Amino acid sequence: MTAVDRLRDSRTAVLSLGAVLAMLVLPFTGILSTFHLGLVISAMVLALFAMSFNLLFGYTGMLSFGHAAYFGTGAYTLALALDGQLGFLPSAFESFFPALLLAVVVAALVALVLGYLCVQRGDIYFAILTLALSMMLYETIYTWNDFTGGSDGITVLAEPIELGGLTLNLIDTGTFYYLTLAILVVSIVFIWRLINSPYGELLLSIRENPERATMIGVPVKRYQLSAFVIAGTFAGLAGTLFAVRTFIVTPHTLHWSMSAEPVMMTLLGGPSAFVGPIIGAVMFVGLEQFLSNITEYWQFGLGLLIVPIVLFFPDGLVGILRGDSGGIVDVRDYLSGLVGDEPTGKEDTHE
Amino acid sequence: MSILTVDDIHTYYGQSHVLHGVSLDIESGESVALLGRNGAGKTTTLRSILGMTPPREGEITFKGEPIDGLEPYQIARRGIGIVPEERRVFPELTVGDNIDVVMDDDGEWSKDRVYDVFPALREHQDQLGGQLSGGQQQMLTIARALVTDPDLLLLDEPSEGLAPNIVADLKSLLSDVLDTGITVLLTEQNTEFAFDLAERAYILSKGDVAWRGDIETLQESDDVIGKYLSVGAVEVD
Amino acid sequence: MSDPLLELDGLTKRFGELTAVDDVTRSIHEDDLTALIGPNGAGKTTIYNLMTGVLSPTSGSVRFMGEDVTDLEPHERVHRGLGRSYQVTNVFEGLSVRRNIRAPIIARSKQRWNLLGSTTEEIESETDRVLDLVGLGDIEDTECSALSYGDKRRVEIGVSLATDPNLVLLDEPTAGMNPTETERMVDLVQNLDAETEQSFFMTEHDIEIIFSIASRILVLDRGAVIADGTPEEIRQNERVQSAYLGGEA
Amino acid sequence: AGNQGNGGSGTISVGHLAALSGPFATIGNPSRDGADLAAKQINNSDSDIEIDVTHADTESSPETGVTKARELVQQENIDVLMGFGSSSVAKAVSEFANTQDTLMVTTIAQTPDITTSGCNRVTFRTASNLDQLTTALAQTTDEMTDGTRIAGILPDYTFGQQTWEVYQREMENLGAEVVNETFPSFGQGDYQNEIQETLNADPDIVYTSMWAGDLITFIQQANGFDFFEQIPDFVAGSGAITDVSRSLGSDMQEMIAVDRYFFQYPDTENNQQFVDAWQSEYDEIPVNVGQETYAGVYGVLEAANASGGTSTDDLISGLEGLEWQAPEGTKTMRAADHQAIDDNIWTGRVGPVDDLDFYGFTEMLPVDGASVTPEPDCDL
Amino acid sequence: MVTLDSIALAIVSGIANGMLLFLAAVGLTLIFGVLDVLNFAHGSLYMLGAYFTYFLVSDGGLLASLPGSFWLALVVAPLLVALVGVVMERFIIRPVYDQDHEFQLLLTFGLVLVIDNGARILWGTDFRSVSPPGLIDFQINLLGSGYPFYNVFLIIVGALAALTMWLVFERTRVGKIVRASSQDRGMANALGVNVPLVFTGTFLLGSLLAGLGGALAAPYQSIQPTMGESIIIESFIIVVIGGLGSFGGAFAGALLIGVVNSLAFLYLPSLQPVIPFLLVAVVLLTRPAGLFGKEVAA
Ligand SMILES: Nc1ncnc2c1ncn2[C@@H]1O[C@H](COP(=O)(O)OP(=O)(O)OP(=O)(O)O)[C@@H](O)[C@H]1O
Ligand SMILES: Nc1ncnc2c1ncn2[C@@H]1O[C@H](COP(=O)(O)OP(=O)(O)OP(=O)(O)O)[C@@H](O)[C@H]1O
Ligand SMILES: [Mg+2]
Ligand SMILES: [Mg+2]
Repeated sequence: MTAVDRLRDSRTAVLSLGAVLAMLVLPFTGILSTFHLGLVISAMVLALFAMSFNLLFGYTGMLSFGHAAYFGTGAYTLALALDGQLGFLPSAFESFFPALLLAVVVAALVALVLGYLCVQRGDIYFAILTLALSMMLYETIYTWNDFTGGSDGITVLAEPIELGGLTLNLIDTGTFYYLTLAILVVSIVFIWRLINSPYGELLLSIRENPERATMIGVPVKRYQLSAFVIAGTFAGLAGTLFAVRTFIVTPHTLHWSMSAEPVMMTLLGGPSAFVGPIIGAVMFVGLEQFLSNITEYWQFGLGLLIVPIVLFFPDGLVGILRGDSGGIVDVRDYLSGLVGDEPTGKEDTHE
Repeated sequence: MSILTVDDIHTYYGQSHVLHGVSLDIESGESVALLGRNGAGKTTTLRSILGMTPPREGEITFKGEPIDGLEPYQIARRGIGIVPEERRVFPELTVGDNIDVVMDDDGEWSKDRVYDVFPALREHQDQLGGQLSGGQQQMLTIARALVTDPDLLLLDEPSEGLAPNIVADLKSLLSDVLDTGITVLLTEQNTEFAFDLAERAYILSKGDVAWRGDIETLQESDDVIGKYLSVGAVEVD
Repeated sequence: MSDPLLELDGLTKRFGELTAVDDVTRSIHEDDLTALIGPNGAGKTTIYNLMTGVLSPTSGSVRFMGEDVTDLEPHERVHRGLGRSYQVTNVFEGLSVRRNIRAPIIARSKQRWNLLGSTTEEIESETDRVLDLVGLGDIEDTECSALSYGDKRRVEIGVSLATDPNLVLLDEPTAGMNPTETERMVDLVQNLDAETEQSFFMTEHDIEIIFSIASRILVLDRGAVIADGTPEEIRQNERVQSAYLGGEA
Repeated sequence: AGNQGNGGSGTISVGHLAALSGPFATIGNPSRDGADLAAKQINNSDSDIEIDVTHADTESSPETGVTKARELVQQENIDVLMGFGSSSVAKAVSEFANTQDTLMVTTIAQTPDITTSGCNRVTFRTASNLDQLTTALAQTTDEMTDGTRIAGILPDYTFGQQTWEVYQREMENLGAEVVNETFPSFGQGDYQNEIQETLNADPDIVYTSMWAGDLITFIQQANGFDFFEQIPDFVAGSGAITDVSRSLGSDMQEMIAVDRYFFQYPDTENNQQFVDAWQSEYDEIPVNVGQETYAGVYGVLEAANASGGTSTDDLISGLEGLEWQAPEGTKTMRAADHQAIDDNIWTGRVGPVDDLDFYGFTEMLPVDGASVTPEPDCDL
Repeated sequence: MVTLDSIALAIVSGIANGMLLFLAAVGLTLIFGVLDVLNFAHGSLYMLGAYFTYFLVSDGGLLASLPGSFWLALVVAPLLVALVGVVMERFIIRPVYDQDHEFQLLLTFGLVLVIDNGARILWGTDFRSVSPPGLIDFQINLLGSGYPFYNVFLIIVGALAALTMWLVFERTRVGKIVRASSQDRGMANALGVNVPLVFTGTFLLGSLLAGLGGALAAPYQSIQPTMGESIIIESFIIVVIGGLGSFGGAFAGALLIGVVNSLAFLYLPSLQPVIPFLLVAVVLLTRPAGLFGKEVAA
């Protein structure tokens, strides 16, 4: 490790510690109302979801377009367990933490089964397979009224938890804020370690060139599957938190449009940076809140924003902050290209 | 009369400045070699000429008219053909279709004529380009460039990956091509091949022209060869 | 003679009508630096693909170090000591040179399932060793996509060597390299073959290189082995002259 | 939220939540207009209580619905949540409202759940629900037709399944038999198979609870098969046919239907005033959900007047057992389950009506709301 | 009770529905095949096709007063959509030709939001419908029961479109040039092919087909701003089943979905909602490049 690396590492450490401290005191500063604190919770939950997605996309090169399947599985498992509908399980699972554990395990198992099928194919076919399998799950839940509540869903009411004399009321915004924060921080540390581990380095090699990775002895599919399961697990975890906040779990949590959210957040934030998905999630929640208060056509505004961001800043917000121009096209070139018939300076980048 | 002049061009890949003022001057009917170590900028020079990576500064004139700022296809249509470095055949077209799509019907080179030069292509004419062996692909790219009926042919390491007998054939083919009056600008690592074919050479080093002159002079200048090409050291036996 | 390193038995590959590899039965020994030559389209790359498991044979089998590997996945063959380089450069474009070399080293170590730790010193020093070996130390931090063709080819070779193979299949290793580098590559291969446990099996169209370093040459034409012998024997062989060398040499 | 009592005067702020975008906006938008009109009238009257309405778009998603509800309650400090186009949004917001001790008045969603198994202290519905509407429709079907062979074409989601359960049960009790049932997906787009199979079964009555876009598509395609010439009676159970009729124009078909409200009924002064007010405000005739939300706002006002306060508790106690006048007639809020009972449920035969450029009731057979309301099934 | 006749009828219905899906999807496969761009906004173009038709033929519409207004609209609406497509290509999609699919997907997803919500702002959320053209609003006798001729008309138009496309792309030099450009645009460009023109032309044709699909759907389905979102996923599935970029594939994929759906209706109604997804998963796992996709060795 070079001196520069070490310096960079310590800077990262200081920055992250600072961020965590700031988040810890945030509720006490009074800057944010209960409602806005709630938005921060939403952003944190979605950030976790997006990070789990980016573990696949940014670090293993797999565009999952069905990531909501695991998010939704986590949410449904929690809802069913809390609702006491999983009669074959001991009643202990009707309380929050055991139910959460169960939900995460079930999400991982579903990811294992579906992932096994998905990793058989690469590139765009992988994306379509993930989409198709998640939509199969969606349709099943949507029509299986008796067990899943069909399109109406299942309401989720997390009873207060007794924890060694302490009562955690998850309905309380402050309490849930700290719970989410704790889960998020632990997950971030885990994922950070993961991508910087030898294992993570091999994931990168798969992202770059799966065929070559095989030829250096990487069991590519097994790695892809393991990353898929890990990503699915975290997505499931995010799903459980989401369920508690929404008071209901509906099939929409598995719909492709839900899968599109982490994709959008990650690309908006910047898939090449570790914090990209987090920034993207915050930006997304903020934009939605901001725009939807101005106009009921807020998605129109969102679309109007996405287009230039992708065109001019493909590295997302992180890219803009870093000051990389490196757009797919340069704004000036683009504009001059519109006026004259000058070539846009686009290079022929074969392969 | 010069067919191509490249005047002080600067070319970039994104931020990285690769060509630092390369100038070339090529007479009609000549064959010129562009030599230099890996990474010297040979390929980039060819790509600049054809507008594939347009230079940010400098000027390129072909047949007396400036061609910078044009799209590659416009430049190509004025009479420049290219054989690229990494055999870019159209992988999902058959050999025959690879040739058909770029064929200039009024040109000198017919399909039969290139098949006569490369019988292997005739044999595999219905096979997909992507399923050819490396060497077969190389033949196909040369054939494909010829049927566009170019006045100037840019060859980026044409002998790479070809069996010795094919290299020999190629050499005589290219001499024939030169005899028809086509101008050739080629890059080569196989210096022997380049020496046999070219009349003049430019040596690039770090994106700039480091030496220019006749092939005979070059063959005698051990210092230049030693400094920029180090031929000879490898003569085995 | 030692046990053969690699044995091909009746190896055949057909693509539709075309028989790219036609009933090849040969073995390759550790003591030799074996070369595979033949005209374009003879089937050399296809044989490599069959040996490494990228393609599965229409019939026949591949044994490596005494074990039948015909049905093994490519990565399993790599773990048993079979490495390869590609004719068309095939590296990890978006990663630095160092990471390119380090990946195969991790892949063959126990560290490969280390999910949460850091790379060990051993891995780093092994990476340094391979970088030095192929002379890429100065540009270890450069991203491969920004390298020239020749440099990429060296990374390509470095990556195959980093898998620490017993047998390395080199598909035209010097293609596109300039003479100095070609010479260095030849030296490197010769030294490694002589001094380490690594053996080489290479294809090359630069016939002078082949004659100077190979101890045994297989000549392939239309998928079949038409000659097999020492460089001298091959030089004399008339069929080889007409099929491949084109009468000069 | 509004739990500080302030006598019989002051302002009640209503947070109106409905789908204002997406396919469900055809319901959400009139609901919004209903709330606005009621508030405007009340504020212009000499009532001591002012109504202040804020709107938010649920985008038919419970997630967005709850977020907006949070914003309305925690940020805007509204006193009453009202509206709710889809069942899942209503259920989610109902749970949320309960945790916040905020009154929630459902004026649109038809799901029985929120006033049965999922009922709670703060949740009320001021409109008839799916159970009541469908039972009424079954009775009317029986009155108006002779046939006994029924076929069902039901959208394959909770609403479709629940309506069919009720309709089938009621019809069987009345002596009919089910000869065929098909479950097209929501938003399916092609109904040729359903049409052909239904025709093959040769039923006397075809029942569907498809609505809006799906029903339009179905009718368009069924027309191609001369479906309606071959089926003696077609029964539409979604509770809304005006928008369908408007879109289809001359391609619309006659049918037996239930509507939560149709502007020509009842023929009372009260209703006429409402229709006039709506027309002068919006330059179009009022549709069912518009009237329901309008009535909901008045219900809340009456509750405040009755209990003399605007705190959540006041409003709850005021609403429980309340009888108040809506354009469509008297509504009675049953205390045991917070489900309103309408005077009349509007059922009858729908067809071309003079002076209207869309279909109206050619034959109206109102059903007494109380007669089709099941016993309370709720544990408050 | 499933009779032979009902099976035959179900198959015909499946084909008619499949043809509509084909028209909706074929432009997607064309644009992907040639430009290597996954156009998420393709469904929105389809939606525009339906809306344009509605506004041309409905009361007060531009063509409403003319005789045969529907037939005119069938020509004019797709052309208008093609115009929108060309503008989209020129200003927004062209710069991302060389980008990863995910960027294109996101960019065109942004376009979906803009177009669909733009339609909402312009035209509101009310459902619209178009009456079938009188000329073909009759029934034919099919196995003893009446069958709408409009559905037969869909089959005819779909088949004609497929045939024309096949002829153009497989049998003409233009087709070869388009395919060459699609496989290596940089190289084709360097060899003298006017690639920008080829690409714009392709996008125009793809949009035109989407517009035609929408126009034909107008008398068949209710029209609403969200109709594009529903068709796009189905279209993705069709083109993947057939093999991305293959016309034959899109044709076979659409008919397969249509027919299998119909048969599932008879035999396995409970599986019907998952059928398309099940099909695509099975096809991808057994024939990775789709039914008609070609596999090229690495
Ligand atoms: N796409 C690219 N992005 C960034 N840098 C590049 C790119 N392609 C080439 N370069 C850099 O440009 C310089 C010149 O490369 P070029 O390919 O022109 O060399 P060359 O003389 O053709 O070498 P070779 O003999 O290896 O083919 C090299 O330093 C290379 O690293
Ligand atoms: N996937 C494929 N499908 C059909 N034919 C193929 C395929 N791959 C290779 N071939 C054919 O098999 C033959 C052998 O090809 P191979 O690549 O093994 O040749 P090679 O000896 O490596 O030649 P070169 O020296 O030119 O690289 C060639 O005729 C080639 O066209
Ligand atoms: Mg080069
Ligand atoms: Mg080869």
